[in-house]
Amino acid sequence: MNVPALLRPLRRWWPALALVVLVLLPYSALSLPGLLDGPIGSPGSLQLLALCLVFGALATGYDLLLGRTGLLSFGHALYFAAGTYATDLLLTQTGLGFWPSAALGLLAGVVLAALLGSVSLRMTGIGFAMVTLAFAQAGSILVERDPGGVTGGEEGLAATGLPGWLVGIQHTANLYWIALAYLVVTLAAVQWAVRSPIGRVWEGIRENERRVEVLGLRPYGFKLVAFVLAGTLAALGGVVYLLLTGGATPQATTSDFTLSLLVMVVLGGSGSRWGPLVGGVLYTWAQHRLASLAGSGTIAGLPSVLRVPLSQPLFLLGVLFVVIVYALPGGVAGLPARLRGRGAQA
Amino acid sequence: MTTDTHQAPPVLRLTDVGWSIGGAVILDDVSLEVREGEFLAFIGPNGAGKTSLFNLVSGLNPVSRGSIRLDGADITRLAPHARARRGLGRTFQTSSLWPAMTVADHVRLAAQAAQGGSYRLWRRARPFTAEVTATLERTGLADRADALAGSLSHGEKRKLELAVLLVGDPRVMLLDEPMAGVSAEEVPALTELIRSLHRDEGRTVMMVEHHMDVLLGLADRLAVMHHGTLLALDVPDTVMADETVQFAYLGEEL
Amino acid sequence: MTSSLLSVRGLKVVVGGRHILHGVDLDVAPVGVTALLGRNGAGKTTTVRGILGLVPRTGSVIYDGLETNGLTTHRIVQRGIGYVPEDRGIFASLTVAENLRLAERDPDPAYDLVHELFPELRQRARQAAGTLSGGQQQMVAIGRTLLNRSNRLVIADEPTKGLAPRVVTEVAVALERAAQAVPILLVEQNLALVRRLADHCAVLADGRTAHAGPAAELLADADKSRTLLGVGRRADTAPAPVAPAAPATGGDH
Amino acid sequence: MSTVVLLSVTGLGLGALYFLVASGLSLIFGLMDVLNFAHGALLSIGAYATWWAASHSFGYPLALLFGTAVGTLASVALELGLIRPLYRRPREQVLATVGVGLAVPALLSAIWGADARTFPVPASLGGTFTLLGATVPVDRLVLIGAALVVLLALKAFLGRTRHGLVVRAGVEDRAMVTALGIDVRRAFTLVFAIGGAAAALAGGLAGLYFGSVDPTQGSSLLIFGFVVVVMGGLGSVSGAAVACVVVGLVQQFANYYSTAGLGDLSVVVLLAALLLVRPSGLTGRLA
Amino acid sequence: GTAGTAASGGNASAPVKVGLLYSKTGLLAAYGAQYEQGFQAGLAYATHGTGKVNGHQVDVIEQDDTGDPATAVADAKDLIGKGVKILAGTTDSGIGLQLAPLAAQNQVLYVSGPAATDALTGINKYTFRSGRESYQDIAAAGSFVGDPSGKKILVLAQDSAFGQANVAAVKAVLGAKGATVTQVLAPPSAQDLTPFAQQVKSAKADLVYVAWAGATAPALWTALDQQGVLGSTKVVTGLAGTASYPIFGNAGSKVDFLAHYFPGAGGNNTVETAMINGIKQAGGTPDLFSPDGFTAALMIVHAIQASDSDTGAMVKALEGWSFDGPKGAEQVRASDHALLQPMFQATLTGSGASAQPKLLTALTADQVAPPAKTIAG
Ligand SMILES: Nc1ncnc2c1ncn2[C@@H]1O[C@H](COP(=O)(O)OP(=O)(O)OP(=O)(O)O)[C@@H](O)[C@H]1O
Ligand SMILES: Nc1ncnc2c1ncn2[C@@H]1O[C@H](COP(=O)(O)OP(=O)(O)OP(=O)(O)O)[C@@H](O)[C@H]1O
Ligand SMILES: CC(C)C[C@H](N)C(=O)O
Ligand SMILES: [Mg+2]
Ligand SMILES: [Mg+2]
Repeated sequence: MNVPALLRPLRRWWPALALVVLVLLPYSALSLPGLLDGPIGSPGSLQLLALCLVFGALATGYDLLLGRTGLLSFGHALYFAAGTYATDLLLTQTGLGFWPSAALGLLAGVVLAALLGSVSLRMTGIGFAMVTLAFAQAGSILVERDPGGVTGGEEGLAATGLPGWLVGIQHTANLYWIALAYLVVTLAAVQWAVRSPIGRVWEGIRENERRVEVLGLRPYGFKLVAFVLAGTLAALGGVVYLLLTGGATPQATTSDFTLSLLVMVVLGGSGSRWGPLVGGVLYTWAQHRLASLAGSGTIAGLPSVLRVPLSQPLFLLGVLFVVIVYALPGGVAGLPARLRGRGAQA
Repeated sequence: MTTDTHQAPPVLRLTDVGWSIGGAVILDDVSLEVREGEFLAFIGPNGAGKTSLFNLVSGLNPVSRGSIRLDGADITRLAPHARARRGLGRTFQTSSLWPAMTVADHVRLAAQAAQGGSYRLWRRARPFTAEVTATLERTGLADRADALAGSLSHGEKRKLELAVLLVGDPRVMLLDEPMAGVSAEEVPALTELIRSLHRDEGRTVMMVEHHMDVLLGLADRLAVMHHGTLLALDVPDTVMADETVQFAYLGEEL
Repeated sequence: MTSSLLSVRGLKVVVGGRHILHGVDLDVAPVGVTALLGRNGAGKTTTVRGILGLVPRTGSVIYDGLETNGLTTHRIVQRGIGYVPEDRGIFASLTVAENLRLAERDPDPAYDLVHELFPELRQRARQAAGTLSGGQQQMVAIGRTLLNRSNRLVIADEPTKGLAPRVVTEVAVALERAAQAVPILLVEQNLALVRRLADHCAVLADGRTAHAGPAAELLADADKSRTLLGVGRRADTAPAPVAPAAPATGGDH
Repeated sequence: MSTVVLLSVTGLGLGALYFLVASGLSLIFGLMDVLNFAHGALLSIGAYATWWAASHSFGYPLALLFGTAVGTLASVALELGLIRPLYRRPREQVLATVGVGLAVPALLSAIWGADARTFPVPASLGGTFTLLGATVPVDRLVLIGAALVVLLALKAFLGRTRHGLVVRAGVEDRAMVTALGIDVRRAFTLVFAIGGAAAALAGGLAGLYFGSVDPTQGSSLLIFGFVVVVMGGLGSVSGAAVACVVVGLVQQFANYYSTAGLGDLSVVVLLAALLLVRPSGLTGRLA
Repeated sequence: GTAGTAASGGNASAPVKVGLLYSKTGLLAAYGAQYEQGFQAGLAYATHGTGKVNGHQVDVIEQDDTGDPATAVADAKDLIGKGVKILAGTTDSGIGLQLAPLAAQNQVLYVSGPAATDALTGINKYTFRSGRESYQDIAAAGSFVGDPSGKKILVLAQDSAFGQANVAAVKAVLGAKGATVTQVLAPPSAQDLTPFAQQVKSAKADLVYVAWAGATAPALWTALDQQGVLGSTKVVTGLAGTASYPIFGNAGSKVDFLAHYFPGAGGNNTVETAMINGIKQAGGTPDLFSPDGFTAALMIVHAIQASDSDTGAMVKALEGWSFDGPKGAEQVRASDHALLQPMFQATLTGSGASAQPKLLTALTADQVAPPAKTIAG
């Protein structure tokens, strides 16, 4: 038997295989020096991995709007934050248990997305982007203003009343699995939706909305479904994020947050199945690990012309983007196709 | 000339329709009736308002004055998608397609739109294999099924416009210069296709075209537009004999 | 054809991994009209775009004694080329006047000529070109090339598409007149127009030059036109008219 | 009465600041369709260069000139190095500017620290004058004057030269512009340079306005820049100017007369309301 | 190793790991640096330069929180996962409030840094603080009015949790003593502050307390000065770091300052001298938050002396501990872990780049003690 024949089933089954590997990761004591600080199964590494998965999923959900339906929303953070803050508020203020709070928090995100989506979608193009931005800004200002002292303003709101199996370092693996489950749900939902009849309409809307209308389909309704679905996934992500970080912080409400989702999506490859996931994971990893790289001994030993800029993680992140943008058109997800293409040409 | 069309009830009735934009009157007092199964051709100088009229009928531009009725129902203020659902379909003079979608996917989307169920989030999208094959065969695009619309040549895009319209199976078709840019070799086949839509399938067709030779063999009646008004509307022979039409539209023969 | 103004040899174009042109040879004589014919998708537009450097190409394109392969489009065009693109290439958000102004290269642009041919364009100078009717847009596209008297080659890709018969006739007259001073490479599906204007022609099929020679010869040869152009059954009897007149005034010119 | 005068003049001053920020953005966005997230970075570069020169006893006018020049150069470098090679990939262009927008403030804070640096405001501009009983800061007048000059200069550039036309056409169909024999790249670089100059000038004047420079100043002003550009109608410089005046005044009055200082919220509400009523912005130019 | 020597079962000579989280980069990087330099100096001082406590080497693992709570939480989990039993730091209240529950969940000792929020006091059994809290700022500000009864006091702040906390604290401290407290709150993102200066002016208060953080501070002081607030009313604000002295411009001499700390405020007591020398020797600059780091190190060393791994014992040792810090006599209040410490009144002399703080009065820890709370949970 030759190698390609052996690899063929792999091509079909690798997502399942990858999932199995991901599920088992907390049991691994493998060290990936440089990539992770400490063995994979250690709480610090699992926390980072979980964050990567959550952002991979968030980017995937966001791409439902950007890459699949062609809707540039600058306000996605709002629905994410709605999930986080609503759940957190219910937990801290009402004494409802975790599950009811999470369910209601998710519902809050869905309702908000449906409400604001139905208004914003009356606009198209940059107008839509700006109206979503305006709503999200209003939400952000509201959280920062801390009305009635409930949101904690810029200090955020630490979650209380979480069940025991979700807190404490020894339970980090549980959080990781929740993050993984959230990712699987998101990927499945997005994939399912994209291949359903509605996904085909979204594609048409992305390419030429007017033309879809002339076919007898009202774009508004289809866009609203995309918006609410993406908003729901974001709110769910907000709940998971709340568990991971143990609290809600106003950073998650800002336009910078949405912008980072945008960057993740384009970085990984918009409109592709795995691209946003890859972009989200890569971005999150870089954001956290570059801080350690920037503070590492190797950089401290450099002459100041190099040391001063390199000790800034954001500088590294910015430069990394620019480099990836250049080297990889169509995002990281386009890389295999490019390599294949080059091979075919050679 | 098919005579029975004159007895059929009007499918489409325009009453004193007008359209103005930015102070300019583009269409003024256009009134006409299109009967079931009729082939009504529109001619007229460039800028006469033919495309604008199609835009009003299909709902892409708001009507400023007058009313439009389809099957007796007032559709003057209906959105384009609602009109399409009532069986009104059109093509565009400047091809309006989905550039990053394949030719086959164009047909699939149009078929899905026509057959409903687009909101079924829980189902796999149907492949519509039979419809795709048949439609592409019919429009001469069979070998381009997997090409992206954006990469098609001009003439291929014109055919795809028609394919998207056909698979939606509209009762009333508005064709805006479907022949422009189609190669001389393929004009006869395309003419035949349009003829069969009308004659064999009994659809009502309104068509704008500057290819007079094509039109003369197809049209039951000719409408002549000029400066936003309906200059003449009659059987082709009468219209072609008209001096004004001669002067305004046809000019001297090449 | 030894002294051609434009000489294309072995032009190959690959777009997105797809081979579109496999080796096109084409000569444009320093006078008269050369027609480029072929069915939809044959590669006519791609050839034109290749000549202008609008698509990556290999092979040789010698214009006015200079190898232009490797030059950027604006450098090639600055050597005196007027271009009517297939999709009209007008700038929708700019006004008609701005569209024309953009095309000015001569210090003394020939607005009189353009406005004489298309009086519409004068009246609509301040209208956004995107709101023009299809035919009016085509007028802008043609008008742009007539503006520069210094042009030494005009490349027109289906210029009469979408024009009313009367205007087609006028454009034909204008092209005929222009061709006395400037050679024209004309892509056209309207064979009556080709017959009237073209001196030479080349026929493309599947990205290759399938035929080249005097235009009259090809159009007169029924067999050849049938195989190459798919038409011509009636070529020797009654040519398909461009703008069929009313029965009363029908007849050959 | 004097309060209204004060609020009006300072509101106009604020509007002028916004316009200075937005002008370059509007130019580049309107003409080139590039949502330039690096605009804030260019602003900061201009601000720091002006600050640096002013603290090295250049004198404010000269320092401002220096800052503008440095910002212009940075902008040209950005265009040549990053934007131009990506013209076929507009999304990536935006992403590249996001990268620059992240990297530059980080770089500035690596060199000069994250804290605000006090800006040496010349005594002649630090004072006040009395207008109808209101004590109006002199620097507001400087900003208003500068904004007017920039507005007129941009209008002249767009109206009198062909470059604006070339760039607008180039955004619609770049290839077609080259097929008219026009070197569209040069025009794009020029427009970017002008946008950068406007940003840097805004940065230098913002330093004067705030009395300090800090690495995030540019980015935090940027969001207002986007808002007024959209409100004004994309790419319409005069529209942006009108929007700036409206936003500046509304913000100022809302901050004074609403107990909770609702100026920031009022801008957001204004934006949403305007867009929902008039989707194409004040001047009606759609993207 | 030799088993069973220490009561807690730890290895007698095993190093004790201390996780130090602070902003190396990001908005609060300058404060982070002050804190870190203070911490290192404090560790050297408390261990007499050995870096050892009871034979245990103290290993300080530094992490950059970049000013982002999510990063800080990930870092903290990483540190705890690696066996760190003591966490210290962070300048940002938002981060501190996320770290405190984490410490309780995992039973590690957490000594928060300069984060000023009162909410950290008494938040849980494992959390202590090494800096001052907002309440102490307010109490110090209140000391400027003499008898507050019947006075009109206005708080000018940003409409944020920090600003609102200040308003609430002023109401609690001075309102209780009979003062009428009003507020002017500006949106944190406001660019032009003239309207707020104008509002303050027209309120004609007896005392204006300004609680302002962030980059718009210079604009605020210019506006207050230009609109004539500074000339007509007594204005008090907190004195921030050295870098902020010039921001008052010409207004500096017209303002009264309460100070958490500036070099020399402690009256050059021995601990302060040790701190200043230690920081300078290491190439640093003593500043506003140096004592927070220094004190944190003192507290941690004290805790390790009690146990190298039993957090309960560490907590016990710290509760009620009195010690001499760089600011003077300080005490960890047993009931709620508030750090009772002196505060200062100061003025700025000179203007612009040459401005220098001068000590007016030192307020004792008791004078500015926050009201006692009980520890939650
Ligand atoms: N927004 C507008 N402002 C001004 N005039 C407009 C606007 N939109 C369309 N027009 C004018 O309306 C007229 C009608 O245009 P229309 O496209 O309907 O013509 P047409 O008959 O289809 O011509 P063609 O045969 O060239 O396609 C044209 O003269 C056009 O310039
Ligand atoms: N960007 C592209 N990517 C892939 N294929 C392309 C691209 N552009 C053109 N083609 C293909 O190349 C072939 C030749 O196209 P071209 O536009 O040159 O034809 P043409 O002879 O001008 O046809 P028409 O008469 O329809 O205008 C067509 O099959 C077209 O689909
Ligand atoms: C640096 C300080 C202004 C931070 C402040 N102590 C806080 O609680 O966040
Ligand atoms: Mg038309
Ligand atoms: Mg073509």
